[in-house]
Amino acid sequence: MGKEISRRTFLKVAAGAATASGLIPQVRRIALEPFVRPPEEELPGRATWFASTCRQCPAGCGIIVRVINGRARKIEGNPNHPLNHGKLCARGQAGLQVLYNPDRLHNAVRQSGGRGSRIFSPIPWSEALDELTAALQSLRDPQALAVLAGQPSDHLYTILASFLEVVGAPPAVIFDLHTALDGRAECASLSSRWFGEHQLPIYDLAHAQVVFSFGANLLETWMSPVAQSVAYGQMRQSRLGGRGVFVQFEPRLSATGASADEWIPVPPGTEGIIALALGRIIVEENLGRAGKHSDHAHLYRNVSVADAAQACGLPVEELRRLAHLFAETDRPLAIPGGQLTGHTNSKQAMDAVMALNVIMRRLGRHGGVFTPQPVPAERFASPAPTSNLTEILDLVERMRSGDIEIFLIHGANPIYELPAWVGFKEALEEVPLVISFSPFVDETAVQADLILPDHTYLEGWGYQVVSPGADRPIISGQQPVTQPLHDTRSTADILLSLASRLGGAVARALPWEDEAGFLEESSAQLHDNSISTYDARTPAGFWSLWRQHGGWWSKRAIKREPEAVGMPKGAMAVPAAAFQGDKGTYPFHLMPYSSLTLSDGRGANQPWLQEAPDPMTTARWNTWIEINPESARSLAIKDNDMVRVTSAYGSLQAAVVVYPGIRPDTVAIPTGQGHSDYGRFATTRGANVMDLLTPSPAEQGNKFAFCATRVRIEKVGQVKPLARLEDLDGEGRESIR
Amino acid sequence: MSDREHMAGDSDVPEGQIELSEEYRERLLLAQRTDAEINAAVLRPMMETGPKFWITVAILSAIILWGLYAWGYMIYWGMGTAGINNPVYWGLFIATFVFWVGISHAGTMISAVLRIFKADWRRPITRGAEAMTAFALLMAGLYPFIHLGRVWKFYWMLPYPNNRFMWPNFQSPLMWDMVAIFTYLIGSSLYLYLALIPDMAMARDHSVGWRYKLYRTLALGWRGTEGEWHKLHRALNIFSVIIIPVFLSVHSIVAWDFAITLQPRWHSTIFAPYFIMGAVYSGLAALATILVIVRKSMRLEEFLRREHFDALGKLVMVAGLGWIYFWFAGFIVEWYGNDPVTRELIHDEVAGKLAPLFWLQMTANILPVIFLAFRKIRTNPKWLLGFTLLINVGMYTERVLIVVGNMQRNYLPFDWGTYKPTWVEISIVAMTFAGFILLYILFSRIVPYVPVWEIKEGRLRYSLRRIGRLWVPTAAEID
Amino acid sequence: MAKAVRVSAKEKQDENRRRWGMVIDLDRCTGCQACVVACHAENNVPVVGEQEAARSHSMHWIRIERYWEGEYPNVKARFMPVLCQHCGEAPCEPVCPVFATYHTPEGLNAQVYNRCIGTRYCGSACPYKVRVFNWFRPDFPEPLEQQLNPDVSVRQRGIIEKCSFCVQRIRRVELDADASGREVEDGEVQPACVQSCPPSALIFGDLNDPESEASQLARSRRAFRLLDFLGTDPAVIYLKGGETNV
Amino acid sequence: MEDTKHLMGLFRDGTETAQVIDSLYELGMEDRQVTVMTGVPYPERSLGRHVEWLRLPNIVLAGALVGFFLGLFLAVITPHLYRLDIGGHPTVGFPPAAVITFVFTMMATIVSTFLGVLWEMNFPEFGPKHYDKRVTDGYLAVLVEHDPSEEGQVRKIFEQHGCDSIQRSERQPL
Repeated sequence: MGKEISRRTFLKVAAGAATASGLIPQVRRIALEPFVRPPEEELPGRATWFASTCRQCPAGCGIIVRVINGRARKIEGNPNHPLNHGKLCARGQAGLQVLYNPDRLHNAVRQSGGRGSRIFSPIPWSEALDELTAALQSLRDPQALAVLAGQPSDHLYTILASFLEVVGAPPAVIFDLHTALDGRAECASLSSRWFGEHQLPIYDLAHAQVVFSFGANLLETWMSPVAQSVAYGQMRQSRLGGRGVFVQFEPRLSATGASADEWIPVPPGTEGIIALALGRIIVEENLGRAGKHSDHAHLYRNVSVADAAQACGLPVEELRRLAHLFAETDRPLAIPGGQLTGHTNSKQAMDAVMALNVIMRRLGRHGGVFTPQPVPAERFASPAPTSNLTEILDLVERMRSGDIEIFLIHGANPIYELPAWVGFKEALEEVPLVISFSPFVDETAVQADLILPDHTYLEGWGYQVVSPGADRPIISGQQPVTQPLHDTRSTADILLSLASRLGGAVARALPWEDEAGFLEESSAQLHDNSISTYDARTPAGFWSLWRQHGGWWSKRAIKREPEAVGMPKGAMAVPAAAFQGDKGTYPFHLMPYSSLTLSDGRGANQPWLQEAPDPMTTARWNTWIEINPESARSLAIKDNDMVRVTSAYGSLQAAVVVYPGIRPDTVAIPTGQGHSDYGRFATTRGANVMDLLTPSPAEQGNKFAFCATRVRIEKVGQVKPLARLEDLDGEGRESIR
Repeated sequence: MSDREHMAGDSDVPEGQIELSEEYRERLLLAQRTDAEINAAVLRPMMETGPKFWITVAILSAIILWGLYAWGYMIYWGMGTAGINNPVYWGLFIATFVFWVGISHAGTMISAVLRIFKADWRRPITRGAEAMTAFALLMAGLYPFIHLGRVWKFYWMLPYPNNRFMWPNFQSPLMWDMVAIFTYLIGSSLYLYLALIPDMAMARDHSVGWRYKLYRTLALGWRGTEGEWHKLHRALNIFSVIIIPVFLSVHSIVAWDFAITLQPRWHSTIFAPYFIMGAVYSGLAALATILVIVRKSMRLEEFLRREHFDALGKLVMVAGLGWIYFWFAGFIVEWYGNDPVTRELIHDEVAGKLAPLFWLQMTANILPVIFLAFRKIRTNPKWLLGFTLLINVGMYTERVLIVVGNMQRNYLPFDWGTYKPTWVEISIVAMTFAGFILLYILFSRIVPYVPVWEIKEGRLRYSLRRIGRLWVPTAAEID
Repeated sequence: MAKAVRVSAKEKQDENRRRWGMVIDLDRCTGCQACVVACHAENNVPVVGEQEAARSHSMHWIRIERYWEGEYPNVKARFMPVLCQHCGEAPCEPVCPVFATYHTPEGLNAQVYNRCIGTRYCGSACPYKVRVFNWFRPDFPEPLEQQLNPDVSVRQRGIIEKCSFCVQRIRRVELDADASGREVEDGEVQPACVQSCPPSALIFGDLNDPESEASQLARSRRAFRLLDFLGTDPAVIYLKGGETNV
Repeated sequence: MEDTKHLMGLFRDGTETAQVIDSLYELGMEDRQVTVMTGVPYPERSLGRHVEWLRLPNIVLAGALVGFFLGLFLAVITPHLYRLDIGGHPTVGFPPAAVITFVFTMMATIVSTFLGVLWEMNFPEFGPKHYDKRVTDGYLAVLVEHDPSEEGQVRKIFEQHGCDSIQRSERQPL
């Protein structure tokens, strides 16, 4: 236990644990034991806590799970974990409802009525493995094997990558909507472009004095929201006094924007233009205490503040005020991300924002931008990348043209998550054998021949190299906290069994008996490491401490100063963002945004998350569309009116929320609802905003430009009272008329 | 006969030469009848039950059975099947409860207050009024049970200690409510019953079969000896004195249920008298409604006459003026105070979502007061029926506005609410209305609706006296 | 427990007695709903579904109120978590006919589920509208019932429930401290909402201990109490947003 | 009692009845020997009888006192048996105690009045009694309990005052 752990958190953990040491390592194999003959660590009625990792989003927060009588009862943040410091978000808390979800698959099934029939017949695991092995053996060309995974646990990715490499198949495509809406691929590309790093940059929010966030909803879903919220709390009210200022640039006031001191409602796609204008003013007026800006003057050579002011509809004076606010402080910080990356000009816009950090000399400084220190072991050095849209479109194309014979899908639900225009479902129909590893029957699993359900994360093993990390290298360890509820099997174990069945080079490349063996071996790579927060004499002891702590991390903060080796050399320019749909026919910009509770829809089967109100609209259990009061008035629509939202590609219906915090030319729809499959809590409610997205032409770069669609709104004449926590008669105001 | 002789003897009236104006003649109408004829006139409609009666009973029973089903449904599935929600924790149930408690107030008003003031016109209508009190209270008394989330634990409110010697909380206005309503129910039922004993004896003497057995039991062996009459009189006098503070306390306590909370517009000292005034207003109006209907359906025109409608109409009008006064006295203070929540509540009522209900309430409560000022309207049964029904629509609306209207708003606009009753609530409310009517019509077939002995007693006290050219009836102050 | 319950007025004035309270720093609150879900998980608060949620039958013990200020484009939204304020002079307590709610010596506004008969009078009397009623039987489709916290009872239909400041956690810490013969330390008791709150907007502690973090923050000049003018003496203290302490 | 007989006379007029009673007293009858039954309550003393002294007010008063103390017990004593702090209120407050005490006083008064008057009237009493059903049709019945020797005199008095019906009265079920 490091010094960072305050006495109280230690006591708290210790109080719940049966043994003297805080956390108990989960034993590798637990025989099914009846309650009256409890396993030796179990005392009836007494809680045991197990440390593991949250897998509700890719952030990798450490959790501790309260287990009583062999059943997980409560998930809390791991107080020792340097990423989330014992805190946990709503989605993390709801993990129990993934584990105990009544709509989980209880065993491996074959869709006996054919794909999409939803008629499943259970099959024994041996048969499933036989079939899979036979299919792989009969594969004429290993290139005909394709895998799509959604941010898998890093251990699974490593095993999967080795497996695919050794059988000669193309690497897995990694996609999920949650990280797509974060702009994770864009952020990674920015990092590698500027700093030559494949890891995401770290923004030291806690110590910044002025934070300008361009589109990143960093307190909701973006990257590592718990860590960012912890930092935000410190920025706001550090115990030493002093209060950071936070300005959010986005067309729709998000919950993050609501927490900001100022919300600048910029027109969609102009965030980068504003960043450039701010930089130009700073450089031109030589603002701030960071020295002369002449080094960077050339970047802003072609920037006209007046043009920018016009483009973003703000007076020049306002831009000057913002530039002064940003520059005339010791520790400003600019953060690009989120819906900024959903525009066609995202690359240039991200550059423009990052340039603000550079001209203010914020790289590697307290309250500035850092790059993470990699974990000092080979096994953990290359965490899973995120694929961009080109790779996905390529995969779809190969599927459509019949090049793919076996398609494996794990942890992703592309039929639901990908825009309808991608045509994933149609392409999937061309694949002869589709195997899903989803624990739930989701939209994609319904199109599979076999479903070989994985454990949920509370029943399975794994680890996650935290990225974007905190101030130090972290591996969040994942271990089973309870017996598997059903006859499910870890996908990593399936791959390992496949390898041994295939034999030869494959078996040699993947020699582990099971995933736990792989993990134990991996952990040994960090044994005797000098920066480790704990150490043990033997690798076995180290592995035990690993599980007890819930992973591995450095005992002290290691921050690396990024070198802006790849920053733009010449004058920067941000082109106007392109939008799909004629402005006359489709007068509104559509902003899909990641739901705080349901995220990209994976939370929709968890009733706690469905029932937790959206912080801004307080709506629950459904989809809505947010419209500026003025626009609503001109369309003669009121709260709860059903409207048809039509884009050039598709249309959907949703109830209206008249929303004071959105531009009059923009409407916003949260993701997450509109499931056709995915269990009783998720289905029959709302609509999927992804159905509306209109493809960007290829010449605009194959980006996932999710903010580039224009729509029109028509009243359909029905009223659908949304389950809002707030009473509409109160008009959302605290003071009464 | 005996009374005619009285008149003749005392006043020397030349037979056949009296020119009485209509209003005076009306009062002497019964003087023309013998006691036996009066008995027969009262008993006949009791015994006759035509198909209309049974159809009515069948319909009412059906409504009651449906209401019981709705109640069972609500108990089984939970209170959420009703429209009440957070923050409108009390809805139609409590509004109707207050309404029934209000209706119950006229019976005592008529029989106790008027008995004390020796207002002789009360005599034929006292029993109908007292029965109304008892049955309205029975219906009101159902609501605390209906309203309980765990009705199967209702007995935890009874004043007895639990196994840890913890008694109920007597600081809770609900405890006051419970004991006060129970007291009033006992008081009004016993009062009704005491005055019924001589008439039970009368009915006993004129009936056979099951009725004879029933009346004989209820008459308790009454013979009408002097001693019995004397004791009965004393008891009734004591009762009429005691029941008045009880009736004042019951509706005050109902008002305090609301007034002791911090809810704006409820938290008001005028609530208790305002509720009492409203109760008297709605109760008297309901009594007039019932009398008009009973008079017609039981052919009691001889007993329930224009003089009663006239007097009752005046009382209703006075109570209505009182209600308007108290309403205004509360309103002006609330309006002037301009507290934000109160302002919002007033706005919501006067011009907001509740405006239709509010203006219905005001119209239905004020319009009759104006019209009842005219004797022709007061004494016309049809008009009277219409206006008194309107008053009760208005008073019911008022209860709904007080309970629901206020609970929809509070200090935190985020937590305001909207209330819409469901079929469950409507069925249960309908059940109590049907239950009241059913009990009432069964009652009117089983006991003499008109208190015969009181009428006969009243006749004793009248005589004619000549004043100038006029012969006027005068009443003796005998006790 | 009986000992803790039977307390004379004199004992109550004992200065050493704890008064549990919560400080809510509105400047830190981001409206993220972590506390809401944590509370559902810890206290077995049922989920009612879309239809009933739309009828205001939802049962959150803590809710985050969102208030708008100004009009577009100068619009701001503020978050305010509202939970039972554990009033010192609680309007909900004296109105209960069966003593189902009372004030514990440690300043908690306790709700005795077993005693409640569901008059909902307390809910009507509460100016903060934080008392929630079990409108229906709680429904946990199998195997969701396995998520239930065994330390907290599952409530029957027809009774009132509300935030208890996670009394089961308070008791556990107190018992453990008693067992090892030490005092309960500041910050040792953390209700589920406080425990989860990512920006640490919620701080729990003994308001009668001048050294506790909560009581120190409660003395901040940013401090205010919700509807303080009603004189209910809440144990929840809010810190105004948008300002510093100094 | 076997040597007394009962004679009942039915009259139509109150004044005549009063005179009959006077005459009976002149005959030496005692108060308890004469019973008057009417269908209508005649004012006290109008028939020339003595007025009984009633215990009813005392019963009522006693009932009121019992109710008062019961109310006081519930409102003032019971909260001390299991003391709970509610809303900062004192364990016993005057206003709630006043309401409870008042209501219980009233309840007991009402009940004691009712029970008291039944007790005074000796009710319920369903045994056979001297009675004539015509009483409720307006007749005033005078029931005289007399020695067999006095029968003639009583009959004479009855007849003198226009008695409608004179009959030997036997106890009969009501």
